[in-house]
Amino acid sequence: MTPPDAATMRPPDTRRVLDVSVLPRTVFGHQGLIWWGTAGFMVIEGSIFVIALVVYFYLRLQVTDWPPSLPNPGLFYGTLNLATVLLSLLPAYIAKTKAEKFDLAGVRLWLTILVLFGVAAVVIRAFEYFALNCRWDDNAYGSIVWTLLSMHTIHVATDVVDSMVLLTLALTGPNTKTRFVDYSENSLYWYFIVAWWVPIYVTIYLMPRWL
Amino acid sequence: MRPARDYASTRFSPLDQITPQNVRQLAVKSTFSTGVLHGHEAAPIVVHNTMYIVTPWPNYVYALDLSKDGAPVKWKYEPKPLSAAQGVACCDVVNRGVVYADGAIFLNTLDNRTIALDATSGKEKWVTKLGDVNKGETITMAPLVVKDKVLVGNSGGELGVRGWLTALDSRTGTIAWRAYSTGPDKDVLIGPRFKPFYASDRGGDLGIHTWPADAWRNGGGTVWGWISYDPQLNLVYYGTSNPGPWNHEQRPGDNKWTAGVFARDADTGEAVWFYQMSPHDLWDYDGVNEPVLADLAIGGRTRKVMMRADRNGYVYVIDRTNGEVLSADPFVPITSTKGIDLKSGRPIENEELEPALGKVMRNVCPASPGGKDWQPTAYSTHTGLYYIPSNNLCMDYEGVEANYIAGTPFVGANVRMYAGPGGNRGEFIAWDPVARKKVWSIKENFPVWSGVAVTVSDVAFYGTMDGWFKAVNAKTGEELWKSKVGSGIVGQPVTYKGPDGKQYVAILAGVGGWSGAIVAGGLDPRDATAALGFVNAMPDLPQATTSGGMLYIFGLP
Amino acid sequence: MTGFWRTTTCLALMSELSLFAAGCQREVRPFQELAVASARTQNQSPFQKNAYGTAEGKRLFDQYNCSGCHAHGGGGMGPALMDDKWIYGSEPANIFESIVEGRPNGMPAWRNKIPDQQVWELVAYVQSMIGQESIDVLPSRSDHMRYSTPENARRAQTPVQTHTP
Amino acid sequence: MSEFVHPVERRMTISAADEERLRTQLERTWYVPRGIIGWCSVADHKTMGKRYIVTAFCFFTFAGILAGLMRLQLAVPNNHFIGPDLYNQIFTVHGTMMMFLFAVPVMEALGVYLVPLMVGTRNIAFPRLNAFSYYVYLFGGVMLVVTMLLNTAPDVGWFSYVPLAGPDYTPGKRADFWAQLITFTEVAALAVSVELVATIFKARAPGMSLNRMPLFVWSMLVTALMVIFAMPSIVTCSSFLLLDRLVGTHFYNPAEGGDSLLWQHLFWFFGHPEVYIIFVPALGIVSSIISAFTWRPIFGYSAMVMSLVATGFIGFGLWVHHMFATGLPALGLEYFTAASIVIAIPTGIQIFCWIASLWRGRPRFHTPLVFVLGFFAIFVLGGLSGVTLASVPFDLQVHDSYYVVAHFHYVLLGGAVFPLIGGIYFWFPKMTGRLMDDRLGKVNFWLLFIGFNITFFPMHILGLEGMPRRVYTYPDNMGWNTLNLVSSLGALLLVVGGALFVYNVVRSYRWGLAGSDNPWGAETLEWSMSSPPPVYNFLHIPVVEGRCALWDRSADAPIVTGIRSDVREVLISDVMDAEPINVAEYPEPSIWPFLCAVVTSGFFIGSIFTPWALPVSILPLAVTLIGWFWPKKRDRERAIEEQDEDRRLHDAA
Amino acid sequence: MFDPHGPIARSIATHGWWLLLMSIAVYLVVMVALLIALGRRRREIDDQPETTRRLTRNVSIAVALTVVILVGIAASSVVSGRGIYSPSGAGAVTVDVVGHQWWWDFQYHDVTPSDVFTSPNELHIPVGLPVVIKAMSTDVIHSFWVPNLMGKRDLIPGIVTNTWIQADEPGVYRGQCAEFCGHQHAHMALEVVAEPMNTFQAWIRHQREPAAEPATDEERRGKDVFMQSTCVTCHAIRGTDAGSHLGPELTHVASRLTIAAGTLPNARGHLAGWIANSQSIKPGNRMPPNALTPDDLQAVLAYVRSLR
Repeated sequence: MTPPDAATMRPPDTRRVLDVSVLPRTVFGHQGLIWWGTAGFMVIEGSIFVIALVVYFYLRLQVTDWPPSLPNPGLFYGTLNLATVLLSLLPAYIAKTKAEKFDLAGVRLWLTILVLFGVAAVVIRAFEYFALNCRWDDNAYGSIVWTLLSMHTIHVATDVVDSMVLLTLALTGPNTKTRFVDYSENSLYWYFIVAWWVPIYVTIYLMPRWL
Repeated sequence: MRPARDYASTRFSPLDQITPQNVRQLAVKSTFSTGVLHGHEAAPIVVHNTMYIVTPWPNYVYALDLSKDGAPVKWKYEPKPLSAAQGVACCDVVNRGVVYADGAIFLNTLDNRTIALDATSGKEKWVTKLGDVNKGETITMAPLVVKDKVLVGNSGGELGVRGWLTALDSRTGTIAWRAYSTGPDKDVLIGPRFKPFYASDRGGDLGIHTWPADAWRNGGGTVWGWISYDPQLNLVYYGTSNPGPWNHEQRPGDNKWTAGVFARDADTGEAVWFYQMSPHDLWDYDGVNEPVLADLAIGGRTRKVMMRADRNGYVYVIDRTNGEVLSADPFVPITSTKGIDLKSGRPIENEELEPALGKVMRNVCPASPGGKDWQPTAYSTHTGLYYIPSNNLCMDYEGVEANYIAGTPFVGANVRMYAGPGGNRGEFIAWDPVARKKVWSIKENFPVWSGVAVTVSDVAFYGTMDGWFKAVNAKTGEELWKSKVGSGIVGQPVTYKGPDGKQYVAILAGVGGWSGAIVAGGLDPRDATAALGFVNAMPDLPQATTSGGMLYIFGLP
Repeated sequence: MTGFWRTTTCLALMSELSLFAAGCQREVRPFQELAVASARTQNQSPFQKNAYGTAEGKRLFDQYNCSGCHAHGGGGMGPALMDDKWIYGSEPANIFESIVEGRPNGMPAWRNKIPDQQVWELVAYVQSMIGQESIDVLPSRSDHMRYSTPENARRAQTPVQTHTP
Repeated sequence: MSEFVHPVERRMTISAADEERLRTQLERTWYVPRGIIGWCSVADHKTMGKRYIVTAFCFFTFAGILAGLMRLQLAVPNNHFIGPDLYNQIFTVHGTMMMFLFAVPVMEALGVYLVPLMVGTRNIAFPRLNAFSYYVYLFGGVMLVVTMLLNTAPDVGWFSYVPLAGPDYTPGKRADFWAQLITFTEVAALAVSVELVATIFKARAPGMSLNRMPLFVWSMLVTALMVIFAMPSIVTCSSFLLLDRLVGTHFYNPAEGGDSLLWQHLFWFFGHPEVYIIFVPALGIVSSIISAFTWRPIFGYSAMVMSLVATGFIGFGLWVHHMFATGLPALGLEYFTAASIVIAIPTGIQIFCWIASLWRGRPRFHTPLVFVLGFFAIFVLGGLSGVTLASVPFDLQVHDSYYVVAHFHYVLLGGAVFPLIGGIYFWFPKMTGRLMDDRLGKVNFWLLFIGFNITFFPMHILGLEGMPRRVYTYPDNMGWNTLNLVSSLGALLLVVGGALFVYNVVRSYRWGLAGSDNPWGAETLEWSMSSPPPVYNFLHIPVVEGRCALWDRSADAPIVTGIRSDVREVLISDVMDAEPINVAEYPEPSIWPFLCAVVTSGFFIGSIFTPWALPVSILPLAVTLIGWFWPKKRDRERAIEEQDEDRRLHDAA
Repeated sequence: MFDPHGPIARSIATHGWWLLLMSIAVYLVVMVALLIALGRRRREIDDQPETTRRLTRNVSIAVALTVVILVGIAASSVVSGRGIYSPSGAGAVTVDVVGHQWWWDFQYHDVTPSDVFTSPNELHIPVGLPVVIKAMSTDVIHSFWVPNLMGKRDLIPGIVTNTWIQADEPGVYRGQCAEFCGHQHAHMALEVVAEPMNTFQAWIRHQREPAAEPATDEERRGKDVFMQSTCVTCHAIRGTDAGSHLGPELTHVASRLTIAAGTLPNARGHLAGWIANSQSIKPGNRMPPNALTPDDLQAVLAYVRSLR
């Protein structure tokens, strides 16, 4: 083989082309680019959650009492929140299907319901902090449960605000087709947040009772 | 005569006018303000129709004439102790009482003087200086006069003081002998008569060898509690306080002769036996609690015993002739030890909790003030019950490096205390020493930091830190009567027959002491380690009471 | 429009950079430069705005057994230091005098036992106990048992002198 | 795949006029804004990539000067030139800056610049995020420089071990600046990694299936994935440190149930992959250069790819070899010895494959290749000393000694910086359109190579003789004087070499020989357009027909049409086979990412001082983020277009 | 590593030399291969399938060899590691090695608590017998390292670990902190004095004794100055009222080889400079400057120098 020569690379007048004008401009799910961005950040945040949970169990091994000289966290609000976010999967799912059908009215309705669920989750979360029965600076146990809870709260709150902004957009427009991808991905991110609440809930509320 | 009424320290009064039936009629007969704000832990004593009370620093002594209406002051004595002494008194500037003997009142001042006063005039008879404030020494205990000797011990186990018990000639004040609690045998007055019951207490110069080199010089073992005397055996019994510093890693070994009880010959001071409740004490479980002497039927025969509700949470019944432990049973929740091995006499340590430098050990029960601190118990021969004013406190404890600088605290621990299981911080317990079990008890919100008095008519008196003075049925524990006084009670109730032949009950109110430090010292509860951690357990005390010393005399109408 | 954005941008950047300006003095570690003689006469701890000196003060507070009596500010044998009641005054000179000369109710005199520059470090720390320092100088928690809210998280209080010596 | 619409393959005539029209329109569409506002709004990967690279080299220079100061201090024993306080700040900032502000960012920067060109797309995915990440990185770096100038720089080592870095032993805000710098750089690096992964997976030109991807792209993919999995660990541990220091949490306080070894685990769980994050892109550079200068594809493509991926995986399994001396159980340590040794196998495979490539081709000794050869000489030595360090007993002796200093400078300077400089020489003509001076380049190489070895080789011996790291001075009678002096003199050569490199860059930038589109005759797609590349990268998105995109291109290679040129449309393809599956639209340049970065930086710096920084900055942060994503005029037009389209379709039906 | 004087160091050195030789050999082979690849005479690009096959074979062989060598290294590492983790015999004595910023404390265990003593910055060990070390720290992480005798062991606050040390020949071996520990990490050295058993025991007996009483007037005055000045708030001298352990114990300070954790030889002049202003010698260390009058300084020096 000889080294390539620039001259041979000149395009001929009539060329083979791959016409992509027929390809869709709006796609949902992992075929689209947005999904990969969302997924990328979900992986990063998921890694942080995993590490925080690992830290929880690592710290558990350092001491004999768990929680150390503190009562167990109260179950009520955490469980209530678990129920709330699990229920909220339903509006999230419907909003997602509606978005993928470009059903603006449906998106508006179910996004509103999702936002309401989200706000409820944030409000309940405020009570959860009191139910922890400790401060973040009491000891390492307090530090890690506050961190876990706060990390998740930040995610919930961010996504609630995010949903509110999207809801505003859905109400005011312009609603391009790509915007519906945003509505759809928003639900995906909400799944992610809900999914993480399960292990975090188990860790914060049940582990002290089991370990 | 003596704060503890008798040489056996039973605080058991033969007066019987106040009965469970009429106790409800008790009413204040007289009051008297001492003008001092700190913790009033002293017992008023009544001799020849005169009541003598001693206040905390500045250690005023008042003689009140009970024969006159309103009990006016007969004389007042101001010893003017050094101001600096306040700075080295570990747990409030208390004084636990004066003692009367042979026409004299014997007083210990915070700045280490023992003073003999003429009981009628209040004139000084002699003054002997026994210790040095600059080294951290103070005296808070009530002296005891045995025959012609005044027995005095020092305080300051938290300041690296070397503990001692000193006998003074009651007429001249000259030092007859001094028995140290640490160091070589000749300092401890250990001689050929010394026959401890357990093997670990036998050997030469254990007061040196069970310490790291030189550590015995500032190893604590002070004698700031109560002394009992058995005239038949001619032995005095007293406990020695915690070894210093609290941080145990700085003092490997058994740390003889701290946190234990000595039996000594009353005349020569020679040690006869010793038993160590907390060898290598990990948690500041002083051994100063009063030995209550009684003759109990145990195992089918009457034994001369000494009962102690110890700081470490066990009620010991010890054969007082030889120091053998007959039984030791927990009277409060205990996690720090797993029981007492009666064979070796040693507690079985909970190794999981052994404090390590820079690690917080959690849920150590009882906390440093112990199941019962200095507050004296009472024993009623009538009911056969042993009345224990107890604390229900646990703590988190972290050993830190302690630094010995003479005259400054030598502790080496960060402690924060909190209520033990159940949430009540105190309990008034009636204990059957023969059956070795709790008979009844009254849960109190605050630690029961006052002493107890019990009468032959089965009324027991005690006070609470939120200012209630209570009378309970000594048999059943039924609360019979209570009266709110001006300040939290950390003193010792006494009952006496007045010049009018009626029975009276007197108590000094005035919150303070270690437990009341948050009020007496104006401490800040935001710091969990304030007052060696006690403040953390008592953040609500300032809402419950304020400081101020006041004498209350109650009587039947 | 452009001008507006430019101004906004510059202001934002400058405000960020200005945060650093405070940094110059508070991080200096004066191991030995301190003029001991002049320090005695002044009414300002030379470590007042210095994080290192304040932290050294905190360390010394434990090591010289100050914490034995005053605990970690809550008091014990000695009065509380983290409250707003300051018996002998809260001026640096007052605190310096309390430490060096002692006070009659039991505070020992540390003259000759603690060198002046360390006393000044202690003064800086004692002041920081009630938040009398800027936030970037106040110490945080120690690697020990948690005893209180760390100094840098306490609300600043104005001390009141409760007793005229 | 059947459910998807497939692109239509056909022939069509494209006249020169068509091309010219297309060119004009693309230029207008993919414009790079000008002016100060424009400067802060750029979203083009090439502009941002160049800024990234230049910024990273600025930090490299700064950290290099600090290194020079350290060598000056260590030249003679008992030196009083720099006191311990300043020295500790210097070595901390040197290490931190080299690791976090130079090595990782410069590699990612190269990726930002090259990956879209190599995979045949018009811009990096999420271009605004890319701009945001650059500014966050820039502000973080500036912060560290400023702390150094204000005597507030971190002084606890680039590893910031607690409890030394904890609240009790480092008063003030020095360690907080370190912890927050980590947050800055991690936010930037993570964002870039997501962009790179998305670009590599979804924006490849048709035909560039995974098994045809250039090795450089593979190495960037592995790097980006490693960043995504490793960096969360250090984000967590540095945030915990900040929380410990700021609000009194107890993560690292053994008294209250925390643990100081927790820090080491978390730090090294990141810290070891970090080394590979720096080193793996260099492998890609080496492969690119070797293939270009031998005119042969790299020998053993599959083996190379497998090795890269294996390195990425194994890199996560050996963090404990930094902790052999902590007294962890022996059995665990031996596992980590084994894992650490295993990683030498993929590296070995790559070395052997390169040698085989060189064997097979006829190397042309231009500066880039010379640097790569220098890389061999240095890196193999560094790798071997790395294998020795994996052995527990040997490590116990040389751990934290100058042997380790020598080792990682051999690996990082030799393994990453030499290829990087070679890479700069290699791609400089592409970036600027001018060639760098080859003769100066070789002088440059020899200065650096000799200087490097004189500086760092003696450190091996110093370490074996027992000289510990991170000491600001050493006693006179230890027998370390000569070697230290030699090392310091070598550092002088390195400084001269570095200066010469800068000089060569500046000179060539202004006066260098104009280079052709593909001066080296290399194979990858970035060489197919003009130098420097046009703003839209490719006039036509090419269709790739083989592993070597340019060499394997047939005379009648198809090109892609049907992408709109009036908006920023890019082709999105399938992960495995790079089959085109849809078309996405990239956003216009915007000032919001910059403003958002300003606010974010304000929050990060503010939270060093007070937790109230969080509530205070939430509102501006929300404003900038909403501004970032708020619909623009273009969206309204687009909505109308789409409605028209739907109506037309509806009417047609 | 070049000069091992103990079983651990020797085992490491043997292992290390083996590793180094192996590395050098591998390095040479790779470099030679590289040079041949570069300098090989060839007319043009060698693209024969047969060349490719040969190269594939050679690369495979090289990889296989690499694996073999690595397995060898791993095995050798495990084998020589075994000897390092557990001592070769019962420990002659157990010593707590406690790290402080920036000095060492060596506390010698004994069944009789009163025979426990500390020897700051100077570890004496009997020749030929293993000494058990319990490693701990009171502040930050330090690392105990005596290059001629053993590898490193980190001293980590909150964790106590065990290791051992042994010297085969009498001598003084220098050790140094190997984990960055703050300002004076550079000046945190120690001396290990290995001596025959009888000398060692004599040393122990001597260390257990309390401090010598001052003999001359000047020494007596020095003691008074010491007890009334700053010194007493940080240093302990057994047998006197000085009982603080913030700084190194001084009971037998004059018998030590160095002062300030191996920073300076223990000579009167150095000591004087150190007491007057240690910050100029070891900036950032914990000892404050002492403004003693010249007379007082001389007296304190005389006293401290008498504490043999």
